[in-house]
Amino acid sequence: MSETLNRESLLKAYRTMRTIREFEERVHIDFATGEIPGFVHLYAGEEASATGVCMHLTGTDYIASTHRGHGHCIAKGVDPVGMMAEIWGKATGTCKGKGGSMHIADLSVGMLGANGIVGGGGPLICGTALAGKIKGDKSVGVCFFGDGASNQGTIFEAMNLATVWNLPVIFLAENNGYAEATSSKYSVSCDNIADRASAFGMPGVIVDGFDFFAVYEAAGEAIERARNGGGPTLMEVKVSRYYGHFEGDQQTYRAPGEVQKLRETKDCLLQFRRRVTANGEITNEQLDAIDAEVKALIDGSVVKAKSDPKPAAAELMTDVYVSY
Amino acid sequence: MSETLNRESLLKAYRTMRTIREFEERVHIDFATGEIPGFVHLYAGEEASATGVCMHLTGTDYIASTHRGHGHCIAKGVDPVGMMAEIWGKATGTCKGKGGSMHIADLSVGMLGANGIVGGGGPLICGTALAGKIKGDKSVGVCFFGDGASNQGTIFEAMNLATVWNLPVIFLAENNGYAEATSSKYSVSCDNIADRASAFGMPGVIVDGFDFFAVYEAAGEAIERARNGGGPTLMEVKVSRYYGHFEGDQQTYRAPGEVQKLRETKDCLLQFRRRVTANGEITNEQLDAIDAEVKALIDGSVVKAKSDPKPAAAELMTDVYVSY
Amino acid sequence: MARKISYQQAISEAMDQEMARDQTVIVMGEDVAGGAGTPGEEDAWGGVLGVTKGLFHKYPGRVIDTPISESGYVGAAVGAACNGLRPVAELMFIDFMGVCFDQIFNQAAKFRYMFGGKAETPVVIRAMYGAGFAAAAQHSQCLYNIFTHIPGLKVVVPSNPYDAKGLLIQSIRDNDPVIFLEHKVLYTMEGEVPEESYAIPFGEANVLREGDDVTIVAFGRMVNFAMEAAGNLQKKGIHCDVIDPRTTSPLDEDTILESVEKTGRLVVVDESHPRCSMASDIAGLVAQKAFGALKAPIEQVTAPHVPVPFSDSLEVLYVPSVARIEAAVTRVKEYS
Amino acid sequence: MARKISYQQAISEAMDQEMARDQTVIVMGEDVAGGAGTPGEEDAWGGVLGVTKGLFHKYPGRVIDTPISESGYVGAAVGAACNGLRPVAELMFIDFMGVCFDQIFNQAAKFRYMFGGKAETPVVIRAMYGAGFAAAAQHSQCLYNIFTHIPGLKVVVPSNPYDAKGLLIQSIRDNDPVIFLEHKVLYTMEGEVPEESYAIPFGEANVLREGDDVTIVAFGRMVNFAMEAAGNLQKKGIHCDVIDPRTTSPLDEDTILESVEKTGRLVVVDESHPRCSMASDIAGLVAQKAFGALKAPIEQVTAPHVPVPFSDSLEVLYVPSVARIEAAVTRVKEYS
Ligand SMILES: Cc1ncc(C[n+]2csc(CCOP(=O)(O)OP(=O)(O)O)c2C)c(N)n1
Ligand SMILES: Cc1ncc(C[n+]2csc(CCOP(=O)(O)OP(=O)(O)O)c2C)c(N)n1
Ligand SMILES: [Mg+2]
Ligand SMILES: [Mg+2]
Repeated sequence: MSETLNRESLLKAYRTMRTIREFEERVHIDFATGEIPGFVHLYAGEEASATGVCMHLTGTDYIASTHRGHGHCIAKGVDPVGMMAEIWGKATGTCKGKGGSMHIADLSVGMLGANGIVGGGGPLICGTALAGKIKGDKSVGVCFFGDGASNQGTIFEAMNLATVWNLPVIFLAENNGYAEATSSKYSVSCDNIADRASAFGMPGVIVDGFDFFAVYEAAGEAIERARNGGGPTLMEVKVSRYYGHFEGDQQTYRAPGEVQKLRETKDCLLQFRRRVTANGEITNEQLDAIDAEVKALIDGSVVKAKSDPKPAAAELMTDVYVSY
Repeated sequence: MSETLNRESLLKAYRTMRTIREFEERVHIDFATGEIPGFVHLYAGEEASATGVCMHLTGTDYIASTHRGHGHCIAKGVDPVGMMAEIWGKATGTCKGKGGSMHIADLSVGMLGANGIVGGGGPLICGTALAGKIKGDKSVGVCFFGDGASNQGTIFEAMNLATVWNLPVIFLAENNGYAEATSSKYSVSCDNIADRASAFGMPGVIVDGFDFFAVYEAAGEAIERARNGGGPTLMEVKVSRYYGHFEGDQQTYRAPGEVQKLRETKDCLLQFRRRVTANGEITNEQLDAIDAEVKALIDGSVVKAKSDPKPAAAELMTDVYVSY
Repeated sequence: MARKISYQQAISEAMDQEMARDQTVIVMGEDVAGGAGTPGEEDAWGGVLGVTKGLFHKYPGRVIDTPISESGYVGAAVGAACNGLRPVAELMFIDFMGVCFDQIFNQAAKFRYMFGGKAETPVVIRAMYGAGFAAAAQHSQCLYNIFTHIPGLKVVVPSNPYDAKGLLIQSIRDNDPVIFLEHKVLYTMEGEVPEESYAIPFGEANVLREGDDVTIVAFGRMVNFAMEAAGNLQKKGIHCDVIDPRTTSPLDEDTILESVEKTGRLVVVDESHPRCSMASDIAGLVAQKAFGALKAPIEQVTAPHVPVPFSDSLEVLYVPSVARIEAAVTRVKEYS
Repeated sequence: MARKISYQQAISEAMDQEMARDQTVIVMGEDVAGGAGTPGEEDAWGGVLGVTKGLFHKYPGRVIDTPISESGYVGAAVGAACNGLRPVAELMFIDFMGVCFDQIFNQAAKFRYMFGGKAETPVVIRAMYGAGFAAAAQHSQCLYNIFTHIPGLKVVVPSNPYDAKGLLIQSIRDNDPVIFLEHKVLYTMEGEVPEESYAIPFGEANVLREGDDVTIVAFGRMVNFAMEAAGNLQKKGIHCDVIDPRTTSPLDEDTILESVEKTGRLVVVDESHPRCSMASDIAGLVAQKAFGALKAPIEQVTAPHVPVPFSDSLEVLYVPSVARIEAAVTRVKEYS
């Protein structure tokens, strides 16, 4: 499938994944110092999912995200510098410091918001897709949600609705094995989330979420079908998170060494690097250069976030309605 | 399958179905005079479903019902005389006239209530079943719901929960083809509601709802499995209603003659009569006698309902809490 | 302005005119057309009480039936509003808000604030409310206080056909999420309604009657009860201001406060349960901001703290009556 | 009674003691044990903040993890309560009520009335509420006013460890549905709590401090702010009654009214948004029933009509402060 990805796209994909990783690893470190307020849920480990999907999307396409939304945001084109400031609660943040990690949104790039409510995005993305359909703009919508969210009524209702209305929507289940401390083996009553697709009259696909190319290919197919009026798809990405449910989680419910092993054997960045350098398409040096650039970008975003001002008192009473 | 039903049971089944039919036909007539207040949804046509299922249930088993609940109530053993008074808004009603048609309940016989909220019963029945399981009383729960309700998040969540907790619950989808004026062909995104069973790790069964024996047999199997710890089942009963969505509905969305044809060819009471009289198990006279008794019972219930008193003013402020 | 139409027709007309005026207005809900899935029978219902009848064929593709998935389609309306449409989603009975409240109060209402002012969500959610149909506890509630509590929502409770039309037009044009509540008993109420399109601004109370003795603030159907009571009281020499705030959020505080400054006496009439209600909201407002003018206790005339009963013998006692309003007004007038 | 434990420990202990005392008490919710589906790792969490830690192994089969299906399991708790259990369902954050409100307000709350008195539904729904954790708009709301509005529900908002234990025990023993709300900022608050089991009756306010000048009624965390304000005001010669109603439904009206009869001045402190709030509820009550005693406007000190902001620079302005309470008390004291 990498045939269809030219070098530029490959470099872009790598840069996106690396940016997400660097962003999350950095938030992980800074959170530990106690300087970052609120709840933070890191996406590290799952980069290939957001990236492989969003590479297919344009500015008029929408995504709906979750509490674990940083990766989706970056992949959809939200500025990481603004995001970092947002997470630090600064006036310069994507949402002026009013939303925080769980509510980063940027409608100007089709990012409909992280969401503090598990399953909240399913209905919303049906709406953006319906609007696109009515406007005839050929846009699609992608609803990212977790294995835990797959049991929320809103997600089921949205899947049914998407088929009934024949909407261009991808239900992108990121099955990272856990919802908080609960295994998806416990909470999901069938073997795979994708097995639920037939209950909603749509195709279901299962993809290895550590493999950017697998995600890219499957998502491409589903998105193209949706764009051409072929209706919704349920796509399950099997993946894992490298950190706890939220920062502070001791992860006693995971086998010791589970993550370490994943990092060594399944890391999406390593796999990507191995593959694209193996056939000579891209050199290690090119990727290293991206690593360095990304590191500088994220370092800079933190320096800026730290020194940026917090929202001024007057901001408390603005942005409630269009009029105030 | 009628082998397993002795004559007494057959007569009981017929009496139940006939009682439901007579009750509903009578409410239909009386509603037209304007004397019955509120919204009324009739179950006529679907009698074999409630009856075939509830014949297997004991007093400690619970059912959760819907806005179209009269049939379920009668089949589960709620007194039709009290029900009629309730529908007429009288103090002698099952719920003292405080609930009305959409809220008839009698927990003493395991009837957890009709429900004005579509899909409301799914979660509730998981709860009674969980309680039974914890108490170890071998009871089961049946959630009746419609094709329209099959798209409500509560029903999906309940199905998943029932499998996760391995609950003794039957999800009994009464697919009568319509939710209000909307065809189930439009609202349900897969061919059959029962096709959704696999999405929730449970068996799915489709049954002809005009055939008492088919319902009885399939329900028996599912209920026995549930009682023995085998978990939930989704059972879809294909059926039809003889009247409008609610009394007053002009049914412009149905083909002319649709109901008349059903009455002539598919009526559950006629089919039952033909079958049990054909092999001589039961005589037409015996059934006629039941018809007459039932008619007298329902006539009497209406006479009583008409003359019974309405709730006294003081009743407004009682039954809110245990203390007042 | 001699044409008389019903409250229900006024609501229909508002949607019709806005759909004609603005391509981005769509209507969705359960059986807003009806007959979906039965070829040839589309628009069989036009809403459970026929309010949207006729729009389906007039505005192809813009009147959309939904499965019984309120979270799904109300959320979809919210999402569509974020992407350039002006959806009018019908929830049928406001009592059903319990299966989709999250999409309203955590999503639609909060987007603009959470996203730092970068979202506009021009969605309207229409629903019937109120007692009087013997529809019992799950189909008769008011609940506007719950929506009024939530920052980011606007809440509209028209009391007559004229207001229903003008306020619904404003709701559709408004760029914030609006909860538009229609009292089911008022559907048959007739009144003069201009044929042309007009919008009534939010947050502007209607003073239906003026009098120096007592201020009555009432909502929805209760406005009509208050007017009747005021008429009767007039004959007894008690003269009332009758104020219909029309929108509970935003609230026209000034009109209420000015009236109480004049009368010194206030009765609030609210069909809902009493606790944390609009009645208490208005009472609290006045007790804080017009205290100096108050000459008598503020009386709240509300339904009791019980679910809505089915039987009409109880339901009629449940709903605040003209007699109870008169008694309350008389008490505050005679207080000294 | 010298033992000091935290609010969080008091809540744990109440559940532990009631589970030991009564076999029918069960606990359910997302990760109330944690580790489900991972053999050997059960009870990995014991609730998102560890409140139910340890109960899983102590009461086998009675601490039940759930999928993320709040309608499903909250409704199941309600159903189980109808069939002889006393479930304590944890909703984690009260903000999630939007995905399961129907099961609470249309089902649990109304069964008894709709069924003519023939149902008992002894279910407890526990949830964290309130701002102060920079948890932003969807994880910081109060919302107790919404539950207080609904007939059939009881609503509990403990302000300290002692009350948390005694009120939770009462909640579990109570035969009506109870919404038990825990302020997340109070979890670490320490206080004296008896080891033995005790129940605090509902509808009995706690008068934490007495003074003749001004009545302060406050809820949850605001009780502590009110006490601090009253302490500061005392030094300035202003003496306050500080009343913690402890349950918003039922409400101890008498204690509040008696206090205002004495002081003639009232400040209500409520962390929630202002409209149709507990602040307005109490203000409305007093403006009707103790009007004759009132010497000054009733001041409501509440959060503003905006969603809860994320950044601590705004959140700290959002939450009513001790300084704002002092200012309000001073204003009503100086009013004449
Ligand atoms: C409606 C709702 N219920 C519960 C929560 C609390 N919660 C936040 S994240 C989470 C787990 C989500 O698991 P999953 O969907 O698998 O996503 P993941 O965290 O694994 O990315 C839970 C239970 C919530 N935010 N909203
Ligand atoms: C949550 C909710 N949404 C909508 C309604 C209005 N409503 C009542 S019955 C009904 C149709 C139900 O259809 P179905 O489940 O097929 O049952 P049937 O009427 O065919 O027996 C609708 C939409 C409701 N009562 N509750
Ligand atoms: Mg997960
Ligand atoms: Mg149906």
